[in-house]
Amino acid sequence: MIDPDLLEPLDLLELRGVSRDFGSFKAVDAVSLAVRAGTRHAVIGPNGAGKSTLFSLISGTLPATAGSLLLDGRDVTRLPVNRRVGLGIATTFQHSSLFMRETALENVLLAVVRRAGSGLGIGRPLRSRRTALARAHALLDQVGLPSRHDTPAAELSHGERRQLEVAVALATEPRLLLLDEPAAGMSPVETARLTEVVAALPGEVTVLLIEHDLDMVFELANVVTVMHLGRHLTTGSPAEVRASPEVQAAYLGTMEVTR
Amino acid sequence: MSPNSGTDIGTAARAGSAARRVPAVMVLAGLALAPFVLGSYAVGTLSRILVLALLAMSVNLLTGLTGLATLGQSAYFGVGAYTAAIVARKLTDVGVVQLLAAAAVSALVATATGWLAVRARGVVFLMLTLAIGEIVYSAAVNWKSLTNGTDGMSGIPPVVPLPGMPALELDGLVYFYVLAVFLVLFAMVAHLAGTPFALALRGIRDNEDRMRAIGYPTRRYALTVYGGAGALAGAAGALWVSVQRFVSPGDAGFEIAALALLAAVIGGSGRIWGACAGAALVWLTRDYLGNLEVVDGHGKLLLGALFVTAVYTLPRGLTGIRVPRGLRSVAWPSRKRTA
Amino acid sequence: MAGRFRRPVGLIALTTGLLLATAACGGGSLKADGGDTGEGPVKIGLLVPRSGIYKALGDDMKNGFELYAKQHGGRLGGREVKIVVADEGESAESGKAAALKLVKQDRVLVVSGVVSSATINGVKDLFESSKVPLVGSNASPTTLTGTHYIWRTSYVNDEPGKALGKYVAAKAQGPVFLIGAGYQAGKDEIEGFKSTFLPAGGKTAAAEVYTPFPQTKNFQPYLAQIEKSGAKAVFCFYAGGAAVDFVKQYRDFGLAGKIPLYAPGFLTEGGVLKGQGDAADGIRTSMNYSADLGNAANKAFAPAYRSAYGAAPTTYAMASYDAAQVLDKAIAAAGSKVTPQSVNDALAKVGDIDSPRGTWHFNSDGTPVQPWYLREVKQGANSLTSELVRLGG
Amino acid sequence: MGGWLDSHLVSVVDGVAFGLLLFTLAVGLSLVFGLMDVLNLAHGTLYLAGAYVAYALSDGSLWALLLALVAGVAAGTLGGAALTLLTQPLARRGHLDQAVLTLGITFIAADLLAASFGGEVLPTDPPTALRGSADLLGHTYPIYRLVFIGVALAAAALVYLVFERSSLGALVRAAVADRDMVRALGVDTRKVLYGVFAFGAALAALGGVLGAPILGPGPGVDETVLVLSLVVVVVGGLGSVRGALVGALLIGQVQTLGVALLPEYAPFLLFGTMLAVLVVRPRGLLPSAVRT
Repeated sequence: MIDPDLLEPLDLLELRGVSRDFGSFKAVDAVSLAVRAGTRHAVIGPNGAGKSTLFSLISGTLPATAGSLLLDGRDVTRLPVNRRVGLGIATTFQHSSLFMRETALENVLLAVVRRAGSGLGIGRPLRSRRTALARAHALLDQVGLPSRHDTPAAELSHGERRQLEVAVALATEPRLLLLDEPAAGMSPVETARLTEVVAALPGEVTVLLIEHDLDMVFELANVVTVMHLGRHLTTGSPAEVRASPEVQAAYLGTMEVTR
Repeated sequence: MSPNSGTDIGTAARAGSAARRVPAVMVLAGLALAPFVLGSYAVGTLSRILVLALLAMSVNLLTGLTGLATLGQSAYFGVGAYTAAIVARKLTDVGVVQLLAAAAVSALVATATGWLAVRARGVVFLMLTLAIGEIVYSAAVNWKSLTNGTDGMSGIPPVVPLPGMPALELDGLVYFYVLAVFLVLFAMVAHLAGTPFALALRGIRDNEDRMRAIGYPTRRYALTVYGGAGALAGAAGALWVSVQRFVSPGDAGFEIAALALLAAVIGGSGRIWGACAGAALVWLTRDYLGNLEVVDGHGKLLLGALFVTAVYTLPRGLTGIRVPRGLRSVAWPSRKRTA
Repeated sequence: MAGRFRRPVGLIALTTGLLLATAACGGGSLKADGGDTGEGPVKIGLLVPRSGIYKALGDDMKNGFELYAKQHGGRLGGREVKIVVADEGESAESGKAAALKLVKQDRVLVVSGVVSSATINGVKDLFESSKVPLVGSNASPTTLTGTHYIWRTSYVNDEPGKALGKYVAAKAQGPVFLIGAGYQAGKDEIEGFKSTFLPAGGKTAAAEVYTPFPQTKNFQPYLAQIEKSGAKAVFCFYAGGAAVDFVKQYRDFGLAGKIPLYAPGFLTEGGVLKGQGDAADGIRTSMNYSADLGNAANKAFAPAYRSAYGAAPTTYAMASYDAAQVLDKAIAAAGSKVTPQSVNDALAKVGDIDSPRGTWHFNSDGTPVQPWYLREVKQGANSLTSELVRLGG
Repeated sequence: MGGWLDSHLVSVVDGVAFGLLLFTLAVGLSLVFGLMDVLNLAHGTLYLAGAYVAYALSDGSLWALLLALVAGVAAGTLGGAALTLLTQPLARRGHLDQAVLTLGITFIAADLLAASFGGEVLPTDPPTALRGSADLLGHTYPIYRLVFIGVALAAAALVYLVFERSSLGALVRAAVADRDMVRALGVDTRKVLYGVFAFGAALAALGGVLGAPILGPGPGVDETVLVLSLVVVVVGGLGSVRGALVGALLIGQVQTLGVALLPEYAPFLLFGTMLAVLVVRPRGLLPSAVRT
């Protein structure tokens, strides 16, 4: 792996003292964090560390109560979800939220078409929109669903739905892909396949993921952030994080690290 | 590569399409030959069913495709019918002009009133459309200078389909005019069903929040389809006037709206022809079976029995009787449990 | 039809073109109907509501027509008749569908019945263009003129009001409040009333009020308005369920006995009167019939009707009975060639009808020239007071 | 102001009577929808059945009215139970299928009732003791309607107390808000559902028995009642007892005071009001607390 710092020393996303309170409870407490372009950046931490809330703040489904978020140096703190999608932030959700009655292909097409143009799409039928179709087919192949293009999402397995979610997210041509516990509830085989899919993503897509499955984290990530009780504990390479006594104490100490 | 990941979405289905087209061709041929075989009443009934099938299709655009159950489509049907009647009496007997005028006015009224309706979903949407329907009905009753009140407007000249063609007096000839317009509008709806627009509407039906999250302005989509469905209902209203040569407030009333919604639902939202088949079933039951001597006015009993039976025996509507797999991509999907 | 064509526009344009090309060649429904009637029974269509809010009227009309046929051995004009009943329903749309079935499918010789004005307007062109006579026995809007195949044995909608105008102008000791159901028949009745009431020196208490029909069930706000207006009498037009509601509430809110109520006879006609009970006592109405008329024809009709159906005959039953009588004469006069056209021609020459309402004949518009009576409700029955006027000429 | 009130007093009082009648109808419809997501279009038929029961049993005595109340409530409960059984197999299929089913049942019932009771509107006279009119600050007002207001107020208060103040009511409200949560507490939610459906149906039939002298049974009355209750339910807010009460009283006033003040707009008042309310508050005046 090439050190991304050498090629592109830019921060794609920067969090400056971002907080989110629920009443007196600080779910995210003044987190500052930089995500470099092109990295595979994982956020880990025990339950209740504030990882999911942090994701919501980044995607825009929850507003931050303090601090600011910058995408490419531009302040996006006050932008709504759909504007952030337009700027290149895509999310896959912990609770699958696909269009269940539509086929896998149609799920991806919805995002592809929206990305391609801003009209209502009344003119040409889908079947003659060859570029969009080709792209949707290619995305499904890319995430490892080559034989499920015409299967309704409701009939896909849990793991396949997560793969489809990744395809839908990729269809919006994101620069930053947020993966919220992609391996939750998946079998080891499914997890391995999804890991491959994410690992094979092109370098221009920056990946930020929350994951409990540390095998997956340490296989995928080249930067790891540890959160604890809503606060940013440390950020570093997987090796550094594993070696950090602070982290050991707060989190890893209670778990068996297998690598 | 996947077996069907070519550039055309229909690759897999293309092989089967010849076989699938056989029933369509047979139905078309039957419709085309009907006036040569059937008597005047049967053909007139067929004309009316084609018109009401268009109305049911318009309901299905909202209800089946977008998931917005409506009890207000008779309002735009009525607006179209009155527009066509007024054009026919005051301006021209050319059918195409009546159709375009009716569709335009109905689209306009639908967009103006739909602005209120598309803010809501579910039962509230249903009730808003009901309110719009009732208000249009009351307007038809009370705006006497325009509509002639409850007496309705008669004395509408026979329709001339295109300039230069003869006026159509006979039921069989009117039927051909209706069939021609029906097929054109059917083709337009079939085309629409394959566009990204229709896919987006299905997305709204299934998961509107998610649609917003991928960046779709969903209310604009809902309003657009509402206006379009209004135009379709208006065009059906214009045809209704060509067939009936009469229009009264009842044409904009609750009974028509309810029957059209029921036709669309028992037809099943899966295919465009489902609404047409549903309309045929509903109106044949009411007007033909209901007037058989043994039935003697118990048409409503028959309709009720039809609805109850349909709900239990055809969970996916008429179109679910034989669900063709494969080409679901472009046609509307059958109603399915989302688990 | 499949939900999807590969090249829908092309395919359909082609089919459509073919259709239009063949349309000129003629066929089953592509020629005008002959309408000949052969030997055997003649078919007569009875277009009456068999369901919905007008069902009670439809029952009366069906009973009246069938009673006449039964009294004459199932024969009209010497020919055996087969009565084909079709359901008018509640709307012009369902009424027209049923009329189309009678005329075009059953190929009946003639149609009778029709309750609602909207329906008769809707089917007007059908009967005129197919040249099948319609002998209507109820609906009769004022605008229905200049027709050649439409006859009515009832009245014209403004006549009951016209009959009463002069009488009320003389009787009322002050301004009169006018109120009616907000559909065309209601407006016709009130206009008819004004056309004789105002010239006779009558004064109105306020602008006339039309209540939404059929949704008005609670008349309290209107009754309050009447009370406030200082009217000395009320002229109203209601029929069916609305008549029951209006009359009962008129009593319950204390207007009965204080402000006399006048109305076209539909207000207290038939089953409606039973529903009103003693609330209807004292209401004075105008009608072309009263079950207690003493003429010979009614002495034969009313008891027979009562014993057959267990209720006093209404004007609806009587007009329908007369429609059968008119057809009896016309079919007989049509002779050996009984066609819709020959029956229609005979209808024009049918002359005086010896009816339970008294003798009447058709005028040039095809409506009756007949006597109108004043009735008053006493002990739950309409009782004849006097003959008011002869109208229709 | 005094003059205004004097001239419209009867309209206001009558609006209360009408509104309370609507409440007995709407509250069941609202709860059944909120709880079970069942759009019960046969609700008007339950009123009609109750009103026919009152007509058939009435003989002028108070005992007959009491008997009619018992019989009507029994018929309504049975009807509600039957409707629950019929709609349950469709529970997962969405509102439309239930709407088609219950509307089909309405058509069948309307046809059978018309066949047995005829096509006339059959106004039922109140018991002799409650006939006649009373003086209401110088205006004549039917005694029966005054009594009706009293009885309906008592019924409304009872319903309100049960649903808003008792632990049973808390359970039902919790089930409206989150059925799974209540199920997780070990409650058999099906019993709650059946109970509420039967209760709502019984209340509608009760409304029919008591309302027969005001809004008599006849063809088309089921449809009128259904549409009015639906309007009340969406104006008040789905699934809430308080909403149904507020909506019913508002619509009652619109139908009486509103018509008295603006007679020329009478045909548009009902639905105009509904449109106006929903434009300002799309979820109704007082929607049930939790519902996404």
